[in-house]
Amino acid sequence: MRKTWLRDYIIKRLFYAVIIAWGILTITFVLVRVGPSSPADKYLSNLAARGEDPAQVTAAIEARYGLDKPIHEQYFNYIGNLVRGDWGWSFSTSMPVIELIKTHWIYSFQLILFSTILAALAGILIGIYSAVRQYSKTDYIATFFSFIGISIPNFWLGVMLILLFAVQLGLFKTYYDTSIPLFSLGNLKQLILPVVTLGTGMMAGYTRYTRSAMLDNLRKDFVRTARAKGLPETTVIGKHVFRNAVLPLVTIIMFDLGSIVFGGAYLTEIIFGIPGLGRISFNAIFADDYAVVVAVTLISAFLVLFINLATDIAYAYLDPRIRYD
Amino acid sequence: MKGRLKILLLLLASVCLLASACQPAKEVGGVFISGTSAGDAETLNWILAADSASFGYAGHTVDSLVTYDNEWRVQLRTAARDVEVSDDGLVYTVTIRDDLMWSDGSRVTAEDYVYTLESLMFSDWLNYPYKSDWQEEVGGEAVFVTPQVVDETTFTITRQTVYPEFIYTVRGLVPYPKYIAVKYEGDVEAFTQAPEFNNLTYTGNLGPYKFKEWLRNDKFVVERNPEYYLGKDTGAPYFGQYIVKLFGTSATAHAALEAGDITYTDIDPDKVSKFKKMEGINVYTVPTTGYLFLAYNLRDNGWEGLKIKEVRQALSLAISKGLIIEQVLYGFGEPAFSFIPRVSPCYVDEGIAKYGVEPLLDKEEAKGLLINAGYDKPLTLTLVTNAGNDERENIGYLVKEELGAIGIEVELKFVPWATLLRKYLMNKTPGTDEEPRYNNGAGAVSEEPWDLMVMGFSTNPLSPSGQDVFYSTKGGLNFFGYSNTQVDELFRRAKSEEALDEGARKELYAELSRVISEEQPVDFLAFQLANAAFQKKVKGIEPGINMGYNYHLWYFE
Amino acid sequence: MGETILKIRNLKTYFFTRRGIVKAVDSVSFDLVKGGCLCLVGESGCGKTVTALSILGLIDSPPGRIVGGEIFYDGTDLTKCSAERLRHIRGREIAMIFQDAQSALNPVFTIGNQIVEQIRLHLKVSQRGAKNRAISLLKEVGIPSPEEVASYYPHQLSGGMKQRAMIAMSLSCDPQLLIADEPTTAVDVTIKAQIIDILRQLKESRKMSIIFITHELGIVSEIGDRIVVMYAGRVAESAAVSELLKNPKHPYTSGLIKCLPDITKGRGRLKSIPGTVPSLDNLPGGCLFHPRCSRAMAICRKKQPPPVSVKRGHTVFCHLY
Amino acid sequence: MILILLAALWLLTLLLDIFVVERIFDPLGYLYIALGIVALLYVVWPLYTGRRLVQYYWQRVKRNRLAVVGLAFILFLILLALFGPLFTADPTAVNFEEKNIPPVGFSIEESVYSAETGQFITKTASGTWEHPLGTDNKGRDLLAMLVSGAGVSLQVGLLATGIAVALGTLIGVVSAYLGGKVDNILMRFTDIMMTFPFFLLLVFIVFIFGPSLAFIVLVIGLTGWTGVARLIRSEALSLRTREFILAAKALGASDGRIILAHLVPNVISLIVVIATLSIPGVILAEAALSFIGLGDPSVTSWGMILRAGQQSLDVTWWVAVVPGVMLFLTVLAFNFVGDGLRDAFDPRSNV
Repeated sequence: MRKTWLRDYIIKRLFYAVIIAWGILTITFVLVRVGPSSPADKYLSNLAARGEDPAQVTAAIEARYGLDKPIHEQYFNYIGNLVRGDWGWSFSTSMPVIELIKTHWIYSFQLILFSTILAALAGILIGIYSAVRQYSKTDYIATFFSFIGISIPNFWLGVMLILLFAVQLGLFKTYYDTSIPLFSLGNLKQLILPVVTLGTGMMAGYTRYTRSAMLDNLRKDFVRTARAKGLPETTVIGKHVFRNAVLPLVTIIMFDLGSIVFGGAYLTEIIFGIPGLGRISFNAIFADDYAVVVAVTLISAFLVLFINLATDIAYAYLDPRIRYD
Repeated sequence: MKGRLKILLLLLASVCLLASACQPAKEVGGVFISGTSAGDAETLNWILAADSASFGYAGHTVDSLVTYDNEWRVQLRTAARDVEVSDDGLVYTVTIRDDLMWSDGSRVTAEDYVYTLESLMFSDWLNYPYKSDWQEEVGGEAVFVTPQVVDETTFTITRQTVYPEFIYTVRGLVPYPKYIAVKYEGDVEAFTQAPEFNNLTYTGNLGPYKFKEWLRNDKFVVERNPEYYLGKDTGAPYFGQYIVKLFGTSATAHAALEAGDITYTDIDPDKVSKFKKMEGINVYTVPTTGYLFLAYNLRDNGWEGLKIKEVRQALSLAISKGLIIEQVLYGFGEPAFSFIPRVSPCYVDEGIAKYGVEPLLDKEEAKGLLINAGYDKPLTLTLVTNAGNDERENIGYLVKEELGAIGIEVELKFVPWATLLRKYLMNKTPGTDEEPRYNNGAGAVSEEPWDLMVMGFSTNPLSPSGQDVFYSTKGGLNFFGYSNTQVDELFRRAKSEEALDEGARKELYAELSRVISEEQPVDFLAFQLANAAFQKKVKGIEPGINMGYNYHLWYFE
Repeated sequence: MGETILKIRNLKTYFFTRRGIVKAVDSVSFDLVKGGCLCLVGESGCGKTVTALSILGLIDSPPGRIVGGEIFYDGTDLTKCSAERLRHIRGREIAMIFQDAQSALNPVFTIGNQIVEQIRLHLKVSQRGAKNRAISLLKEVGIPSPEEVASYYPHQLSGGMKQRAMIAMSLSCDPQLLIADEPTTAVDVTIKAQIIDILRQLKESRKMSIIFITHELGIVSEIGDRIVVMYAGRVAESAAVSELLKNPKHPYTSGLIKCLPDITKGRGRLKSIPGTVPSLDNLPGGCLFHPRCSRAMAICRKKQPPPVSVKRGHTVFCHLY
Repeated sequence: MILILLAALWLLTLLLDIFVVERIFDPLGYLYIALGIVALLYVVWPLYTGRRLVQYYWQRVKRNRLAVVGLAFILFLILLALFGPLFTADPTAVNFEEKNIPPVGFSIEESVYSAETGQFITKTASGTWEHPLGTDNKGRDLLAMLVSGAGVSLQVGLLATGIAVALGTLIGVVSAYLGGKVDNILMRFTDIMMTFPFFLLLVFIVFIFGPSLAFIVLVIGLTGWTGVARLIRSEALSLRTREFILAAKALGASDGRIILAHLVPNVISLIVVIATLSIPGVILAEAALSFIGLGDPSVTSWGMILRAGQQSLDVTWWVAVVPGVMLFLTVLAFNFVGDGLRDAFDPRSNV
């Protein structure tokens, strides 16, 4: 069917995206600027050792960070540069922010990718099964474990996994080893614990949502029709019911990608020492390296925006009834 | 048949013996991984760096003029001869080696050094953080010293005032390549982002290692530099690669060492016994320049009693340094009585008032002193330190106990580092709108009131006079507001011509530490000992305060 | 009279719920001759639909289950035969049209898809062939520009169109027996008439047997030839349409007929049967209708009425006869 | 019943705050009072008026065994937080003589190296009933720390959720009721808030402005309302056209009155469910902050203990395990209860 309205919709959303981006930029900038801390703070002990006068050093550092200029000037330079696609220079790591992100995104990505895929696969399958077998023993077990899954604090889970499998049993390293090539079994192996850490919660969530979505649709009339057509049960469930249940699922999975992942992946990276965007931004925050903080915030925000948009578009194709204007 | 085999084996054995008899085989190769849970460096463009990690990273690829062994004996590096100081102590003549090369094959000349000083460090555009190292006060204003090229391999640095310890600054000098730097001269942004400097592509044969890779917040990798000027005869360095690996927590670093994933890391005091017991791991306990002290707030928003020397002495009398060392540092510390460590060439023992160890550890006497000073009623003091630093927090708890025993209630406050700096260290004169600094003069007070503060800094054993930032009236880091004319005077003299003579200088420092240890501006608690744990296979290590000085000669057996 | 295609013998379909057993269908029996059209009539909730679903074995269990009786289709007892066999009969030989096409069609597939799916499931046809067949079916049920409609989603069609599509789908494998479960309740009067026409034509053209389920006697005469009146899960009376409409025996039946608005009599006020259908989980003893029955006797309270054959092919379950 | 419990929860923790933590007159105290008034207006009073309905819901909730168990645990937790401190040691009392004691029933071998003699003294530490859950590397009693942590978590959970829910409800109801431009603007704003990476923002703000419990609570509350607003809005939209609202309008009630007196009370059941279900997230957020070292140093929270535990995982494993278990159970309990409530209020949902 024709979806010309969809194009207008996308344009509208992109327009919003710009506004939102500006909002985020400004908020982040203000936060950085009103904050009392100075990039020179962390040098104090070093200065003391050298018997330096902190006032001079602080001045020098802040001058290089451009903090000596008036605040509005800083703000406009900063916006201007971003508009020109210049993400700025990261002082705490001495490389262009964009380069920094280019080198580190993959570490976050692989983690998120594997976790999401595995969580989605397992969660959906279990969910379907326990929905079809509602009130059966398996259903109760699945439900209970999904409860545990969503309730277990993932950072604690990570620590426990390290304690058990790395410290006690010594099956894994206690840290992520970047000298292992990305595309190798070794890397897959060392991703196991992080992926479990990040994936458990998501999987549990997906299980619950799939189950409920399936249950909602299993009771619908068209299921009876499908059966009356003589379709085998697998087709009835797998095609007719699931195809309808997928709609809410898409939203939830996408939403997870946007939000939960950025909390969870963040902690997971810190716990396992994975040099992904989470760890980078974490260190950047503590180093007052606002260029990086802003970039990461923006990226994740845009990711969320993009994902929402993608969801809406996917929806428009998955559910012929939907229509935005 | 069997017999032949025996003989063969015998032969082999003897060969081996012979081999081992003549000097140990140092074949090149292997990867040395040094694990740390400290933060990452900020830049390889070290001239812009203010943090020590950055100098550490760059230091693998470029040598300074000289370095020191564990007994502070000068070890020549890029310098051909030790820096010569004219008798009047004003002219420093530096002679560099003639076999130093930049990566493009061009010679490293005196010109490069002078350029580095004049056009980079001294320039207004670059914002070199440590300018003041190269400044002297003439007629009330800070002016730069004057470097001068003499010939290809010689240059001089001329001062107008005498400062004996200036030589240590000179000896630490590291050059920037003029032929590259000129491209960026005057443009700080371009200079900051210059690829040559940020990837250390210019270092030629100046360091034992060449830059390979730096994965931020994860690892810094350098590989063997076959041209290394010190390696011509020895074949040094012997490691194929040297990697600095960063860990989130020291616990993970420890685990990595235990698993054999890394070659070296520093061990937390409480874990030392565990590692000492391990096969295949050597733990060297070495002195450091780091010292912990308990600062007394002598400013107007601290307990007024602290302004009285006897009261300070009383407190120091009551706090056992032995206890702190044993409980907090697990025995890995030495009691401190001034900012000059035992390992410093300037250290003198006699005449120092050793508060906090027998016999100057006496709670009764402490009480007596307090009463004499007129403080007999119970009082409460606030002790503050930065949260998340276990050592300092623990010391806080112990101080609370110790002072409790002499009837002083201590309230502990642990605050984040930034908060500590802003609200407790920095101070300004009330009512004025001056910029808060660490020392805004006598009238200034910190935003939040405090009485005691546990702090840790490190001192420079070669030029202790640098510590005047803390203890002289105008010292830029004198946040606790200590002021004593005698101390100021001693610091001044330690920096003046009368200190040109080693002996005289040492005597001045002896005097200084006597006064300080008796004055107790702060309660010096302990100098920390570090525990460096290596895999046993690493050879050639000389444990000591500067154990890394010959690390290019270390090798795997 | 041709041979019977469907023979139901005291079918019992119960639902086992938390509150107790619900006898949705209780010992129902009737026959359907090939090419005939049998109407199941009764107020809503009297077990018509459940009977239909029982035939196709679509009672969702738990809680429902066929506890007794036989359903002979072409001699095979559907209650006994394997789920697999039953699956092949569904849609292929016995097709069903559901009450509310709106919800009975899967909202996320196009009409075409849903028809093609069924065709390809049961017949060896190419995608292409199936498509054409679907389109011709849509044309057959009187849908204008079927090619387009085939690519439409249910929500894009009007109620009547949906119902036609529904019918087209059920016909797709030209079944022997078509069960139409109140196909006309969800649509308005004009459409209703059209749909009845379509069904009647199909019946003629395809020699198809139909079970037509409805709660309004009105349309029965237009399509049915036999009629079975159900009340609270039981058969009350069964006879040929003309016969039954002429002289209903069961008080309930006559009640229903009285309820019919008689156009000839101008505007007379609508009559209705006093009382309501008893809820299936606590049925009265004896004759289920006696609480509402104007001519109820003592016996009605005690004893279930046996089938009484008042005339050839006219059976009534009532103590009056 | 449930609602009464929530109110009781508030009151009890308030008491805890005043008498045990003695922090009534810091920001947290004021937050309590403010939320308390709101709770009285919209929780306790409706409860009182609608006793019979509550009874009915309570019957339904009781059917869900997990919910009851969860409820029991939460009660236990509150009592623990309230009266635990009276029986346990001072969680900040350091005793280096008794560091690294394992929980009862466990014992670890520790060999201590003395720098002077260069000798190892091997000693085995085993759990004592003096420290049922053992001690950390400062010799602090883990049980005591756990108890005070319970208090912190409950406070944060209730207060932050309270703020978020109150704010979300207001925004949701207002934008639903007024509709049009207001609705549009509010919802766009919600969008912006939603696109922010919540945790990153949290870390960022807390780092910049320094971690104090009250501040953390505020930040979580002020950033966490978006989801609530959305849900409440959609609910309120369906209410907007109901008769009683129209009647109220007809009687010339002001918008404010209609919103506060008619709309809000009618979404209360939804609010309660949302509140219960968002408490775990809030508790976890605070714990996570403390875990990465941005917790309020002046209070002992579970996240902080966990952090300490992680630092010395190889020796004092229990320090990492115990608080995590508590955290986990708490979250689980709230999820159970929330789920039970949801089913009770809305039989249709199967999540």
